[in-house]
Amino acid sequence: MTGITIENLSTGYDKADVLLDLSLTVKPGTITCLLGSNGAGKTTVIRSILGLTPPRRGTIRLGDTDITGMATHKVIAQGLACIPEGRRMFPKLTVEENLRLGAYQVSDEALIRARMETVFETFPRLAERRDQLAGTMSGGEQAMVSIGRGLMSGPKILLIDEPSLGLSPLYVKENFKIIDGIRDQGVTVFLVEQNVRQTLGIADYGYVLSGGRLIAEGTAEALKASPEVHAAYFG
Amino acid sequence: MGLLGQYLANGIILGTMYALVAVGFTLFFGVLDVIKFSHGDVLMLGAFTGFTAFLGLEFVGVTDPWVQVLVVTLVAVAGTAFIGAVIARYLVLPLKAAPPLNILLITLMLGTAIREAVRLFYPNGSNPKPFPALLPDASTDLGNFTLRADSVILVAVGLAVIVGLHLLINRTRLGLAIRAVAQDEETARIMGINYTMIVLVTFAIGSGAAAFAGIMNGLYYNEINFGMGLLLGLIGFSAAIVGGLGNLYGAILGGFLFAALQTIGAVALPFASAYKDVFAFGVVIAVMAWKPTGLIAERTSDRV
Amino acid sequence: MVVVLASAYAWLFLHAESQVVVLVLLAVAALAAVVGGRTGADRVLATAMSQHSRAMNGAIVAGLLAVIALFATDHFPLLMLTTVLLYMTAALGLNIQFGYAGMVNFAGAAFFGIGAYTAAVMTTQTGLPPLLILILGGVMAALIGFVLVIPVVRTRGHYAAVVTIAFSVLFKTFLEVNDILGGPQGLMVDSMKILGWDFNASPVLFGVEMSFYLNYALLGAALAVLAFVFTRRLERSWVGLTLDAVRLDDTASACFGIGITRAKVLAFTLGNVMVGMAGALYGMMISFIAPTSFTFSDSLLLVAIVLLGGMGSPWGTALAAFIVIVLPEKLQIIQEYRFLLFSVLVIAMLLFRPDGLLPRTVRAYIPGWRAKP
Amino acid sequence: MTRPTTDAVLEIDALSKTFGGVTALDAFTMSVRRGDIVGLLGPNGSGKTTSFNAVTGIFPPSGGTVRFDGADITGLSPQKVYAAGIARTFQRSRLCLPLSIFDNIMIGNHGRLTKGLWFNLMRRRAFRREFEQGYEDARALVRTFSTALADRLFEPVGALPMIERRRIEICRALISRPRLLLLDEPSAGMTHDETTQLMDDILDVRGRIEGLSIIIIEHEMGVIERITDQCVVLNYGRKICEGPYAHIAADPEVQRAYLGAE
Amino acid sequence: KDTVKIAFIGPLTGGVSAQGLGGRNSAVLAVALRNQDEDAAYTYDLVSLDDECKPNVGVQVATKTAADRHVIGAITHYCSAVAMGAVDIYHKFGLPVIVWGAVLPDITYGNDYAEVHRVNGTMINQNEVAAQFMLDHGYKTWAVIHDTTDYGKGHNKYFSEFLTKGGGEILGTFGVTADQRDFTAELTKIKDLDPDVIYFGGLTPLGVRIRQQMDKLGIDAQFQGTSGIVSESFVEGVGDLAEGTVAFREGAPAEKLPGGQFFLSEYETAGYDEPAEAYGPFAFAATNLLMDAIEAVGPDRKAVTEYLADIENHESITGPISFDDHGQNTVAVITKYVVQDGTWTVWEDSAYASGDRALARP
Ligand SMILES: Nc1ncnc2c1ncn2[C@@H]1O[C@H](COP(=O)(O)OP(=O)(O)OP(=O)(O)O)[C@@H](O)[C@H]1O
Ligand SMILES: Nc1ncnc2c1ncn2[C@@H]1O[C@H](COP(=O)(O)OP(=O)(O)OP(=O)(O)O)[C@@H](O)[C@H]1O
Ligand SMILES: CC(C)C[C@H](N)C(=O)O
Ligand SMILES: [Mg+2]
Ligand SMILES: [Mg+2]
Repeated sequence: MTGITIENLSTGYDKADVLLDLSLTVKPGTITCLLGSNGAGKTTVIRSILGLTPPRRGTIRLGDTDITGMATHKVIAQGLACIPEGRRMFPKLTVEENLRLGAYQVSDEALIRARMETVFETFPRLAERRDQLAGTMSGGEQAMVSIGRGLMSGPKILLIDEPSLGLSPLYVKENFKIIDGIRDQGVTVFLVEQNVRQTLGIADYGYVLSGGRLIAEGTAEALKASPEVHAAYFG
Repeated sequence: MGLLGQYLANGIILGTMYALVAVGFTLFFGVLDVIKFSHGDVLMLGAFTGFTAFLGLEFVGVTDPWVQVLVVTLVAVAGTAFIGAVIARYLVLPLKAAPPLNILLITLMLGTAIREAVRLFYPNGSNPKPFPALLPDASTDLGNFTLRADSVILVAVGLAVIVGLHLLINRTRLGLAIRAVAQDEETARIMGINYTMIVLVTFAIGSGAAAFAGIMNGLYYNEINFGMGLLLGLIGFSAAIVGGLGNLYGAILGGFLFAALQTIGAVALPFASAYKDVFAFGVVIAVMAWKPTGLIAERTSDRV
Repeated sequence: MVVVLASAYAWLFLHAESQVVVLVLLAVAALAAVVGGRTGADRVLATAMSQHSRAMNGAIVAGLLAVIALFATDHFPLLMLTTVLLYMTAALGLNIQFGYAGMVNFAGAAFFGIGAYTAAVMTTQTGLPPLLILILGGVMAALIGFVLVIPVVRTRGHYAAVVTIAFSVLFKTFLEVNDILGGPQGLMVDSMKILGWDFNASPVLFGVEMSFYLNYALLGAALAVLAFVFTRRLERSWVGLTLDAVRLDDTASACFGIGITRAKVLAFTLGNVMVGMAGALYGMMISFIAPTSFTFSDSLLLVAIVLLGGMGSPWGTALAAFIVIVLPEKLQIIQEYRFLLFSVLVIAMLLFRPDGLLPRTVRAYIPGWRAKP
Repeated sequence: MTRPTTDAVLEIDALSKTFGGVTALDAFTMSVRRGDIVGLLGPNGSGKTTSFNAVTGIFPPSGGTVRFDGADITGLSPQKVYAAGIARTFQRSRLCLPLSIFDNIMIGNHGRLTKGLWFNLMRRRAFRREFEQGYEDARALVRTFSTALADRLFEPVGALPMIERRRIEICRALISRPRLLLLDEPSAGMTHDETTQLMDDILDVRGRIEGLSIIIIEHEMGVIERITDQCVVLNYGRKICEGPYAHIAADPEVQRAYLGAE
Repeated sequence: KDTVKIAFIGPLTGGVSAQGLGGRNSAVLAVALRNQDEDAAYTYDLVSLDDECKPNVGVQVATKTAADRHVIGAITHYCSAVAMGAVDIYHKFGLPVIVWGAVLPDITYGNDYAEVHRVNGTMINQNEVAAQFMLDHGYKTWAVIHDTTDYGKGHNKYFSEFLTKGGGEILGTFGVTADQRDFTAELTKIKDLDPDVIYFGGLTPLGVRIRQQMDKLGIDAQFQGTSGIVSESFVEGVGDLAEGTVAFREGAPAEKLPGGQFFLSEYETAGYDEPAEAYGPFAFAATNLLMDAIEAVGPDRKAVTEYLADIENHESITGPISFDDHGQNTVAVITKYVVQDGTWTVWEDSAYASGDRALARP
């Protein structure tokens, strides 16, 4: 089991600074969530871990491995997977091909098939539509593909960015059940969500980001009780 | 009958030639989503590389034609593939963030540069070169119909390469990665795909395919010159589009359609044969009016 | 200040003969571009241009006229300058199609040629006033363009590209094999005449015999300025907005009542008219035309101008037209190597400025307009 | 039957749509009363977006009719549907990213702009007046949603965060003062606070546009409960329930298929 | 010594650049040789310009040259369409020019410009001889393939005229584009027509391909070309199949004239990258003629023009030059060539003329 350690991370796009001297840890085998309003920089944290938005300062480690500035495919090779913000389908590929790409670094065909079956069990809708082009799926169906795809590689660490966006209430619940379940299988989860109530319901630990800085952290219980969080999210 | 057979045979080999060029275009549309205007010139470069390899073989005294064909093809395909990868690395990747149409301009200029460089720096490069006939030229005569062994071999190998490329793109992990990179670079990376490598490999494959087409062309026409890629590129491009960009079969269909149009235009139309290109391209315009996304339309993937 | 410098530069460049001078001037331009890009001077310049647009435009026209006046007796620089102005006009036409409405036209040279051929036929076969013929050149280009309207409007992207590419090849081949329009040998074009004033006769001003290209340079400048103002106003209007919307998202546009077909036909036609008019005047100036001047490669040259300048940016188009037309000519000194060097230079320019030389900025409907607080 | 028989603005009758083998809408019937806010609910892939697309003419329906203000608009082009007074937003944001906020909003105002070439090019004074009018309208509208945004109207949309883009999309749909507004998951990706804010803003605007009806697709039940007058629930392209929120929320089938019973 | 500026214009880039570069080198050679000559009154400075074989570019460079008052005369154009467009400019500016390669009759005969001269013959002369020659050898039926440029179309026109007048029969005419690669459709039809001779009006690259594909389709007709294929690269490109190809070119064969031998060996010594090609000798002759004129009357455009008007039997490596009142060289000798053992051999010297070898289907 591996965790993520971020130390003094600063980064941004072009001339804009987004993250300022951010440090956080995702303990192995836990669900750690990152909360924050729109534009706080949550997605940027995930992009930095993946090496898509290279850090300007600071270090990022997976367990003992320094992955700061490492190429994305090498980061993935460390056993990381990501369910990106906005689903990011390959629109001209079929549902099945999209899922397959989730397991791009897996070469065992039997394993791929087995995992795909598991995804199909969770989301029967995807099984019905395995040959449909992902681009023509409905918004929520695409979210299912994206979640399924993120599970295909059997990751040790999973980064999730707003997975339940556009999902119906039923599937939102389903989704949180899945996340809860994979943590129980020993996967480390770093979760970004707007659905604070349910997120804190399953998370072990959480951070609150605002304007690129951490403004609060603590166990899920503590955060639920925290006045800042309460004010901002439960209205 | 013999005559008709001959036209058919001619058309088939010409169509194969066009299809092979068209396939290269389809490959690049997939990855770059722009017209790669240098494709024809890369083809020419491949043919010249092969020709040079042939001269080298002659020089060291290898004369067995089969060995020669093999070495010439290998050297041309590998050499051109390498050059393609280098071009991708230094000219295309740095521009990935720019509007895709600017890559069109780069490839356009690159094509000119390649063409001019061969013309100027290849020994006596402004004149046509005699590409050796390395394939067996045995032939069967059936009245007016002459079928030559080399034509049959070329068609067979050409189609095999196209089908091979098709399988590569549609049935392999590499092919899946290529298609993924084409659609969404960043997400492809998140899937663990080595983006840079895939772009380079795609360019290498595309350039290699062009080189192969160049060699085929040389073997069949026994003549290559620095300008040979211009029209061939143009026709290959049109064939790819008319056929439909969705899959490689569109390229084949388009290639054969073009060959058929030109043959018909040259021999079967009531007006002078000089109008055959007017005819062929006129039909292309009509086809596009009728089927705006090509004969084999792509499955649409966009929705609202 | 900048305008004065630019005019002076243009004058020097057109004048430069020896290779050393050309190379030095090129280096200066490159340096200016790099320094401009690094220090953000180009942005400042762009904002200044849009804010004091009236004064700037005046200054630029004055600069252009000054350059023309300086060359009043030199035939060749005037010929080059006029060529640049006409190609700029044509490229501005393509820019409407391509930069605004997003319709790639790879048959620019064909429409240019239609204008030129119209001029050839009309000047020699009819007694119509040449100024009218100039306009007819544009009209003809648009009319023949209508042949393509159905496929061009129905197709998109690469599929649309192939339509114009096919037309480009078809046009040239047709002219060549068909002898009515002179076949491959081409046609003579009569000179421009306005009210008995023959453009091909050298005007005498203040006792000095001017180059007869002066006439064309002035008319070319008028046409180019007209085209420029037209493009600018188009961009800064609801029509320009409509074209942008069609280019960027036709489905969403349709949901807000924008007629996609109408917009595309409009852009295609307007663009072709501009290209055709430029072609007609060009034909009259060159006075002899043949199919080989209107090939697919020439179309690509026009597209290259639009792309190099920065799609949708009229100033970029003007600058790129200057570079693409004058540079190869200035490279004559290296003779057979000139196109090799030219293509390498263009690649280099793009690597340094991936968005084109002067990328388009956000639209300002009324130059200098500021919201009341 | 040309006169409206009820006070219904929109009447959808037995609307169907199939994609190849997939039946996305199956004889779907609903109607919207003038001034109502109707929630359109249903599991993922149940045909909600498809019904919007069929109404706005993105594609012709496979069967059924749509009437708007008594006139049959079935299968009309998107342009005609817009002209009739229906505006919409898209589930996946569809703004023109390189263009400014103002430009994007004015695209929505297309119906009210003077489109003649002569006017646009030659009558620059008149154009200027129209432009200034447009600017005032756009600014006033944007200000309802975000005062900060109202001062940045000439910045490119591409530089804005998602939430702002959603607001601009809604402004683009509202600027033409439509009679029916179709909102497809407008609050997706927003925090609870932001969502509440947005809904208040939408209610605010509705108050100012007389007779504006709204259909809203939304998976956030709190929102639905608070702002809708009526709800329609779809499943597999068919209507399974209809009525005020309290009614449908209590329906067992809706609970099973959509809400996920506790 | 004073320096005098003269210009050379030809296609230095693009499809026919091989010819242009050969011409350019030949002109450069002529100037270099003259500058070594102690007796020459002036030092010559040659400006070479590229017309890309495009009329619009041609007009551009013609203006550049003609407007430059220091340029006294020019050796101009290989491509007819370009020459047609540029002659007006030369006339307007009064610049004497000598055409070195374009063969369209109208360049000299289509106008009365005193400034325009041409050392090479027109395609009329060539085709008259060609038609007669072939008819004399007993051929009866032809198929004509020509490219659709002015060159190919012109040749088709004149050859067909002379041939039908002489009693030959043309079974079919095929226009092809200058960059076409595949001719199997046309050739298959020709095979069916079964002519004695295939006449090809066009340039080397096309000629090579057509000859190659004739063989592929098993066509055994005699192959006859025009001046456009009288080049080493044709023979090199076609290889063994070239044997027995006949073609015709204006001008005396350089290798048979004393001056011609000299030219060829000097060209060899100078070590240019590109061969002189078919029209190199004409460029060389034209350059020398221009310099002779300047030597005689001094660096003055008018004087040179007047001097050139009276040229009669002027010695050159392509034979004597005499201009008629259109500036056209009238002593347009036409040389007949046949490929023998991999070289273009003057017909009269060949094994074919002596009867040791025979053309196809005589
Ligand atoms: N590609 C980009 N270029 C420039 N600025 C960007 C880019 N992406 C994000 N930003 C800016 O960076 C800031 C943080 O963005 P980020 O996407 O990390 O926020 P977030 O917390 O994930 O928000 P959300 O809840 O909307 O997903 C925002 O102000 C955004 O405008
Ligand atoms: N172009 C298409 N081709 C094939 N199937 C399609 C197409 N468009 C939509 N569908 C299918 O139609 C069904 C209805 O889709 P729709 O987008 O209307 O769902 P929705 O109710 O909006 O769902 P969500 O809440 O997830 O957005 C889905 O199952 C979808 O996969
Ligand atoms: C065919 C052309 C390129 C050249 C030829 N010498 C002519 O006169 O036109
Ligand atoms: Mg985010
Ligand atoms: Mg939906």
